[in-house]
Amino acid sequence: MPDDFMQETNELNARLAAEALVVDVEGFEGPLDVLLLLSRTQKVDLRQVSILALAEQYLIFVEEAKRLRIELAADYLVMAAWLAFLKSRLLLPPDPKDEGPSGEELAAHLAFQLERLEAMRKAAARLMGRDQLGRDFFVRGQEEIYARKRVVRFEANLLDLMQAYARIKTKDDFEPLSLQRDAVFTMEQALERMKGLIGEAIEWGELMQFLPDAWRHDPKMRRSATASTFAAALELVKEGRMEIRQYQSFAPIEMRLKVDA
Amino acid sequence: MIEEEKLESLFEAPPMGEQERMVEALLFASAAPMSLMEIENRLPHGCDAKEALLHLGKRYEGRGVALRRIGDTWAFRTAADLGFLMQKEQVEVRRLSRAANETLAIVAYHQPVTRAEIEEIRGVSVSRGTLDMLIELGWVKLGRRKMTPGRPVTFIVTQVFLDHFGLETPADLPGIKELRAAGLLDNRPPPGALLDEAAEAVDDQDDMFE
Amino acid sequence: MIEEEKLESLFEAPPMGEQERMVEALLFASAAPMSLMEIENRLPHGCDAKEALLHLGKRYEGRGVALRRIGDTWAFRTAADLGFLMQKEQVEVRRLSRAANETLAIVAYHQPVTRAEIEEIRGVSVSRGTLDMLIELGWVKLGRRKMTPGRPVTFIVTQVFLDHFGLETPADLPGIKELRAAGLLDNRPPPGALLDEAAEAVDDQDDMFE
Repeated sequence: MPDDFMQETNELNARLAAEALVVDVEGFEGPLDVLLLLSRTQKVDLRQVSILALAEQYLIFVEEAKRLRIELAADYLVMAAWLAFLKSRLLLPPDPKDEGPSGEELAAHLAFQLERLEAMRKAAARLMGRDQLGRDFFVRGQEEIYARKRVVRFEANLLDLMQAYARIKTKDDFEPLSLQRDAVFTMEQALERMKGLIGEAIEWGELMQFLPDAWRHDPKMRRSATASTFAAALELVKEGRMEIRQYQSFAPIEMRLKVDA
Repeated sequence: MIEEEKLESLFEAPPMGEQERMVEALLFASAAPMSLMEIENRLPHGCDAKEALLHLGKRYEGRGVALRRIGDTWAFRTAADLGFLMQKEQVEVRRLSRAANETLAIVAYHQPVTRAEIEEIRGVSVSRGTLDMLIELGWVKLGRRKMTPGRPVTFIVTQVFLDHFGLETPADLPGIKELRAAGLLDNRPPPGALLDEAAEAVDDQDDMFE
Repeated sequence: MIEEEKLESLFEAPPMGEQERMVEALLFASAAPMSLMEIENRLPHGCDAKEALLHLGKRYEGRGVALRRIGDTWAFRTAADLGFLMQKEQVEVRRLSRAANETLAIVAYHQPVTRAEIEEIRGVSVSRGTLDMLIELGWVKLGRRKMTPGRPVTFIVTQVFLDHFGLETPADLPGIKELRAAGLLDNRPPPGALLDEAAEAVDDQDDMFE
């Protein structure tokens, strides 16, 4: 069966390619680079490359990398998801209700991208293969301009300008850190206040009763005063001057003067 | 206006042979390429530097030193086939990374090109240092903004780039005609990208000014 | 001795025309005059540098450039009668100071802008010299008076400025975010920059030049 045979060789090629790639995933410049290399295993003109086969090879490559627990950048996984989608579009008959681009259009664009990247690689190589100044041809070794008159010319480029402007602009973003202090009831204040109050707290009283009147209304101020009053109470308990209790989670916290001592 | 013309005729321009000598001396003495305007500013009044350059170029054809046109500028450079004699003058040409090579080629062949276009062609994001380094080498510079939504900045190659690779103009880049004919220099958006782009354009608009 | 001669004849020396080209290129690119020996050492085996120099000297007779013998060495020099062309104005390129760059940037981005507005944006008073100098350079000029109390004068950038920076309109100036995204700007001010600036503000008055 020639078909089976084709399939087998394809699979073999894909396996070989995948193995070759997985060894050295670091060396690749992104998923397009991998696809370009995989497409070479098809040994055809890039214009006739089978995108379906390519998608399969790529998915195998990603699976293989996962199996070997090789860390793949997100780009590779995005491409894998996209190729899986493309594959399903290419395999399924086109849905007339579907408005998006057809599988063929998407495949043609990917083929174009690969061909363009390949073309740019070759162009870069040809460029670097050209004669270069300072290596193959040379400038005048001894310049002969005799200076007579000095003229000052001011030089500034766009980058200087931009950097100057950015400097001014970023200055605004970096104001020195300062805290908004007016809504903070400090622990020191709370302790001071509690020490004055505990003498009269012979009965159990709720934490909220100990807050200063002015700090009970605005939610921000109340939060701050509650926290610092509670912390001050703990401090006094530690010193053995107060008792504190709570029957269950979120139940009111109560405290009173420690009587015995 | 008439006054000016009278003034000119008072100082007759030197004969063309003499003008050619002058341009020869000027360009020979300078390592940096000179523009037509720079040359003309140094020549006596009434000289035709363009014509003189034409004669000069012919005279040096096939010599060990050649008159080269680099963009809008001119310079003498040694003939490339004699590079093997110049080990002593050779400066170490920094080998660029593959990413830098590709980015440079893309800027040269697709210019003016935006950063997003470079990334689209390479299929990876352009790392911070790459464009920076090409700009620092003096091979790439900022071009005009693109007249597309968001008016993104573009990158183009410089005269220093042309000089380095012995190119008269970007149109002399190897294989550029074939690439263009094959449609490989087209900016072909991915199918179905129109919607995305419109959305992006709106975002870009915000980025324009801070 | 006889062996040597045989060896030489195996590698035939290039024709004299070629040798002349080689010497021409060598002397052009050399940073210092070269002795006969130095030239011969750089030429392929079997070349006759003396003979080549003779031919070369003849070829350049009467040209804008002459082959000169200086002691035991050889070099190209521009023809003595053309020395007047070489008396070039020596251009000293100076970078704009930070204060000038910042002021220029503000004018470009915020034009038409008053002096008070510049000071408010920079957070530092602008010295007289800075704006004067930018005006003298031809990069900034006076714009219309502002229709606010006191009708203060405004400053705007000029066509010369746009040409120098390769911009078509002031709106072509890249946005800060764009440049940052392109990796062309640092994201953060260098550590201690805030302190430095405070110190600098004091002596900003006369630091027009760097």
